[in-house]
Amino acid sequence: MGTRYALGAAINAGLRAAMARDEKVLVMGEDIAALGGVFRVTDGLAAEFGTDRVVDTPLAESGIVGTAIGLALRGYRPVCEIQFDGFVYPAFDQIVSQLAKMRARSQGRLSLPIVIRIPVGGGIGAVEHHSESNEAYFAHTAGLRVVSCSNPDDAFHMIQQAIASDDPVIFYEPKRRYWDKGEVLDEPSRSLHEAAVLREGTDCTLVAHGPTVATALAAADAAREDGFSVGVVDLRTISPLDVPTLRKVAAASHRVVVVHEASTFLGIGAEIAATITEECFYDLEAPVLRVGAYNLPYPPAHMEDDFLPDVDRVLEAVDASLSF
Amino acid sequence: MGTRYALGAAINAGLRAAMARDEKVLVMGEDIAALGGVFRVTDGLAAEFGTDRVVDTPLAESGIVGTAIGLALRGYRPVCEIQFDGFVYPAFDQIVSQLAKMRARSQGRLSLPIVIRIPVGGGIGAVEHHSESNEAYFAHTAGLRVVSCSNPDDAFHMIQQAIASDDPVIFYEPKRRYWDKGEVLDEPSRSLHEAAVLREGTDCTLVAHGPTVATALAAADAAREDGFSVGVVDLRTISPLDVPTLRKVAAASHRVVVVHEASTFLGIGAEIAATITEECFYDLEAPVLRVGAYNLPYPPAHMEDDFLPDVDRVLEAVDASLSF
Amino acid sequence: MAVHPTMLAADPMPGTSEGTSSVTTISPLATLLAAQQTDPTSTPPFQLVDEHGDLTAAGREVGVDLDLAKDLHADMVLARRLDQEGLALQRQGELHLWLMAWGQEAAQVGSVRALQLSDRVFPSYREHAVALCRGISPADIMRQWRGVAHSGWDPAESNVHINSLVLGTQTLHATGYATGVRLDRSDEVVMTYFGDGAASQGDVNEAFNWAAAGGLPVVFFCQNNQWAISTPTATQMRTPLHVRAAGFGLAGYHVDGNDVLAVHAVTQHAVARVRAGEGPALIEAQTYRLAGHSSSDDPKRYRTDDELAGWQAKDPIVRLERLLRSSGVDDTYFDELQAREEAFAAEVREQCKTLHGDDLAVVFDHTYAEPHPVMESERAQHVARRDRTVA
Amino acid sequence: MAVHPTMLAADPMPGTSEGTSSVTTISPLATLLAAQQTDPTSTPPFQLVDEHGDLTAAGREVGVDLDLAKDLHADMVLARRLDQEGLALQRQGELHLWLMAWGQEAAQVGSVRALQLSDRVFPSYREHAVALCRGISPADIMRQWRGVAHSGWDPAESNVHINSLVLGTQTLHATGYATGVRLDRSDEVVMTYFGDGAASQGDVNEAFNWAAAGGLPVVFFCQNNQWAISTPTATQMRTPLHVRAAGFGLAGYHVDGNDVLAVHAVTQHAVARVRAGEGPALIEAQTYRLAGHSSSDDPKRYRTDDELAGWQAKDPIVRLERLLRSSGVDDTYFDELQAREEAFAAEVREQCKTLHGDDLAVVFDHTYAEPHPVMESERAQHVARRDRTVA
Ligand SMILES: Cc1ncc(C[n+]2csc(CCOP(=O)(O)OP(=O)(O)O)c2C)c(N)n1
Ligand SMILES: Cc1ncc(C[n+]2csc(CCOP(=O)(O)OP(=O)(O)O)c2C)c(N)n1
Ligand SMILES: [Mg+2]
Ligand SMILES: [Mg+2]
Repeated sequence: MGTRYALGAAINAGLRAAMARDEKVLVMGEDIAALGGVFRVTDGLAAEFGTDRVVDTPLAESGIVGTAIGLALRGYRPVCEIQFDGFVYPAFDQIVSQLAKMRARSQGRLSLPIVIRIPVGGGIGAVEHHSESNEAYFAHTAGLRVVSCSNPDDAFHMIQQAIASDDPVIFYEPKRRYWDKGEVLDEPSRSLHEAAVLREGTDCTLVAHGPTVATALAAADAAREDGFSVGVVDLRTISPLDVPTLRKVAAASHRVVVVHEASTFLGIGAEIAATITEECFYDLEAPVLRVGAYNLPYPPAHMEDDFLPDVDRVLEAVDASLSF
Repeated sequence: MGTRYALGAAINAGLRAAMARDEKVLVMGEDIAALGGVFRVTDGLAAEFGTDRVVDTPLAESGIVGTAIGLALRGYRPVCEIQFDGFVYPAFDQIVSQLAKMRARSQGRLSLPIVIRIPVGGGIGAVEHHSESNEAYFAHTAGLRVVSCSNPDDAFHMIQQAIASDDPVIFYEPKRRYWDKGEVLDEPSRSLHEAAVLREGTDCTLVAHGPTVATALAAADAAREDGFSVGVVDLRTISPLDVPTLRKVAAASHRVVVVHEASTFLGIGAEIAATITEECFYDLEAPVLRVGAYNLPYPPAHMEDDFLPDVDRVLEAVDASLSF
Repeated sequence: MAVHPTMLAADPMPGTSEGTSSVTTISPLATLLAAQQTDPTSTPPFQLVDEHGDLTAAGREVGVDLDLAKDLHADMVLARRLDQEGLALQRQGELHLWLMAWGQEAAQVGSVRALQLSDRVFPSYREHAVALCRGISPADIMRQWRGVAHSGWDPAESNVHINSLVLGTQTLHATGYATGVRLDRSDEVVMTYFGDGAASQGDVNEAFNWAAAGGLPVVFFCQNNQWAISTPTATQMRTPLHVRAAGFGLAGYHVDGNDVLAVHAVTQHAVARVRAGEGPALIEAQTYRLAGHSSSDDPKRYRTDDELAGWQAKDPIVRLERLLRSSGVDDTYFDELQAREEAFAAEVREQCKTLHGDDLAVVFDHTYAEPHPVMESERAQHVARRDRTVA
Repeated sequence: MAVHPTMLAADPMPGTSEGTSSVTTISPLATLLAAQQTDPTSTPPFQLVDEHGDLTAAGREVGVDLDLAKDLHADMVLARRLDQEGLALQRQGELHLWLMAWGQEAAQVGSVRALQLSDRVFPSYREHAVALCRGISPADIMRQWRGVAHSGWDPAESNVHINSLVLGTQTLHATGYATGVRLDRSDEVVMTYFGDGAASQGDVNEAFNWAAAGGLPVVFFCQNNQWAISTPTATQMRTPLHVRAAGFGLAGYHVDGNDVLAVHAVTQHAVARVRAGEGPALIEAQTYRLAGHSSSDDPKRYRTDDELAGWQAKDPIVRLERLLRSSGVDDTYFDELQAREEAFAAEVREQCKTLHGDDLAVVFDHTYAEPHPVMESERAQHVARRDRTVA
């Protein structure tokens, strides 16, 4: 019953569905109308919905988020595209001081149903500032929700759920998976706020999100060949975390390894490790280990394969966990 | 041999000493010259060193950091003041994409010896945006060093060490401790990159920094009255962490509680918990627990006492740790 | 292509000495290449009533609507009284902080009164007079400064957005809101207030540019009160702000911000123009912060008594009172206003003391619109701790 | 106070229909209150050589320095060749990405050649021609686009800062550097390049304002190539950028960016003025990005063939070649240049292939100036992993 889509095309279809459903939804960002976005995620939307609702903005990220806030105060539901992960920082103040806090600052009176789409992560051989994984900044910011999709089905449904949410949502899209195809079901399998246990494991569980879910699945496959039962959880929601699911897999497999592309130091793996250890101290046979990028600025493309966590590094961590 | 200073005055004296030592050091920010800063930390510097070296800037934080980068490229050593913690975000892009990365981006050719001073944290009954604890954002950013002083002696020496460093340093000043007095020694007792074990403990160790060090010390006192030996570590350096010291106290006391004013979710406590658990898994008799602010935007002043970690909440966590 | 005539004029740079420098005379090119855009002439601030309360030439030409003048005068008097009470309440420990609008009443009252109630306002943080004119109660205005809430009022009621303390951020919100107004095909106008200091922020300039590029219905109202805390306007900018307007393609206005009738007239004019779809405007009102930056500030550290005295002589309320009296408004009016002011002051004091803060628990309820597990569990922790302490 | 004469002129808003609207005629105030700062007249771009390679009136008045013209021409020819080779190398998989300066050679060559070598340049990312003129090798220029390093050259050698890919950030660096120049009492000038799109960023406007307020020795050079990826300049701004200059108090210049002699003359003039201490300048050069935004872009999605053809007819190299030929420069010059170009092209191809990246280990060495435990331990991890893989 599902249709096959590439992940980017699934987001496109999800945006289209959300815009058709609610005329207050509009999409805004740099080069998203005529060009359809540098990744073509908004391709065709301007033709379908017009340039009042698919808006090529001036080149100013603070302006994009700041004006989206004004639009939301007026009753619109803006979906902002940030062209690349490394270009969200000029909007940081508008995101953390305004977008995240407006509801609390106004005693709950002013909701800002805004989605900020960010193509994230490396692995596409890009130049500097085009490969960053900055979810930890936003996950540390109270007032935001941060989600990350890893496959076309989630991409299609999660973007619609994010748009339907009355809270601001930072929506991460794994850019190196934009062209990966998969089945998209008509109905969402779960809410925006749940992690997905993609594979159960009894020896160890890998926890990943976005681009590293595929890495984790490949590592779990390799481990199976070596006779180990390694589970895989796709976080989907980074903030808040789906702690019940994490607790369950930790209790079941006694060992957890978190895999993400962000630097490990204060990456989301740190929070997951701290939380799981607090919640499941006696269940754990090894510390929760983290596999992330090294704690460096993202290096030149030539070096990115050595920089990003890959199957080998995940397996190394699984080994380390198993030998504790 | 030491002199008694308030913490703010100690920073003032440290700045004066650094400026006298090296004429390339200059201080810049909003209202720092004629007014001496809203906390008077730069009081008298303009009179002593002139307004070429103590510069009232236009009201633009991105401009402050961005032009400081240019000054550093020209051979200067700028010390920027951000007026309050909540006003650093407009400079976020210049800090994380430019300041933090310039050395790596230039293959090590361009160092940026810039210090960004940020009065941090709550507890002074301030209005919104004036009480934030945002060290985790910068600690997660490779290329920066992040330090936090808790007493006049450290304040005096650490600011000079930060200025002397060829790396960019985010320098946190605990604003509610500006008026706390203490002895300042002529010579620094330790480097900028070391934590201080303020008190040894065998039952549990509290790890704090900046404004919560005093809270931790008070909690340790209270615990002693109840017959527990609770140690206290002042982190001083948040990034990088002084892992050897953390390892040592964890191994010695088997229980660790981290105390900070930032929200716990992805606060520095998460990293400390994850690291200590990795490093000292078999030494720990309880998970590393975290006492931070709740995961909310900083609330109105009226509520801040309930929001901030206090001695009771620290003791509650110590109890929880001891009863694991 | 021919050389454009204006290229032939060797205009000196603003802020530099007049006349041609050695650089501009050394070659035949120099004449052709004198900076083609030099400072568009700054205009003096528009006035209808001068510092002595006399009508200017323009004022005489236009005439005075005495009913309007009395209304604006009353607004200003009450706003000033709110400031006096606010400062006193702060000194008594009833408010944590108070930011005085003292001296800026004309700029605020004159501008907001030129709007329709359906026009949304995005204030900065010093716009108490604006808030009063929009019917916001003193309690709601003081709530934030008493430290019991981050904001005081419901924008749905007053059509005034909550205060923005991160300088300049509200100008982008206003611009986005104006985009929505246009999408709705409405003729509402959006007004946003900001200071001379905030004008240095990237956000404010992004907003100018964005609004101009989009031809959006927004009025940027700058109260140039000569200072940003201790920093004079000269540190912030080279040219007066109204000159910057044209650079972005905004209609620019310069007005004596202590002349409430002039502010009202200029704003009404600008707003009508914006409402008619002719694109955004920027109004620079020259005024002065007669008190310190806030109740915590010590202005003696950075400004002279002479400067203060000079501006005290231009007090917007005194000036208008003189005009009213010379226009025949008699003591009855002033006596009645005095009584109203005293009653208002009592009300302010009383309302302040009724402001009690909520428990932290509400912040857990207010942070997210939809259920959030961290909010639920930490709220429960908080409530348990609180109840334990209380017990 | 009297009404200032300029207030009496009812200038229409830029971008709106001419003439007085109903709004501006309804009251006697309207005449007084017409927007006091409307658009300062935009000047046509300064030209010395027209699109056909003929001297303009100004060109005839000034005359042509033929040696200079030949030098600039040669610079442009080599820069264009670098682009052609760069794009070909990208198509062959030797470069990850290439950003073409095609069509913008005159803007870049003309401006950088007007500087002294001691003047620091802060480029954006498309300034290959600038880099070549500063003696930066093709290898160093291509290094970043081959993906082997984040930057190509040592600013200490070329006095050109590394590329800034986060749009507009470099304008603040230039402004800060210029502050240092002034503190050093040096007469150096700082030049920074940015695009029409980047002009919408807060940072760029903060830099304009900061430099103007401080009277700093910096020249802001905008290559308005009409597009920011797929977004036309009209989306970015209402008024041409050179008009914005005056709003901030910068000396503003408008030049035909495809006329290398005009760019050179204008820049030389502006730089001399800045060097003399008369404050910062902004130059807007009208040019065109003849290729796509980058080797990954598909400009057919957003621009017409007609537009492209129109600008191809204004090609800066063709134009100058015509002038040179009509000024008597003969085939010898062009033949020699052709040979030089071929040799250069071969050199480019060769240099590209010699560019080998370092191992990730170096990034651990480069991130911090001083010892850092995380760098040490992770570096060791990396080296162990690498050696394990290699073994
Ligand atoms: C982004 C930001 N930086 C710094 C501050 C601290 N601050 C509060 S008010 C102020 C001065 C503002 O001056 P101006 O914009 O002229 O407004 P005024 O206070 O004069 O009304 C400063 C620096 C702030 N609130 N926000
Ligand atoms: C802050 C930021 N936002 C977005 C981008 C992505 N981006 C790269 S180039 C570009 C267009 C730039 O246009 P312009 O400034 O006119 O320079 P041009 O490419 O035309 O030389 C965009 C949007 C970026 N590099 N930095
Ligand atoms: Mg001001
Ligand atoms: Mg461009």
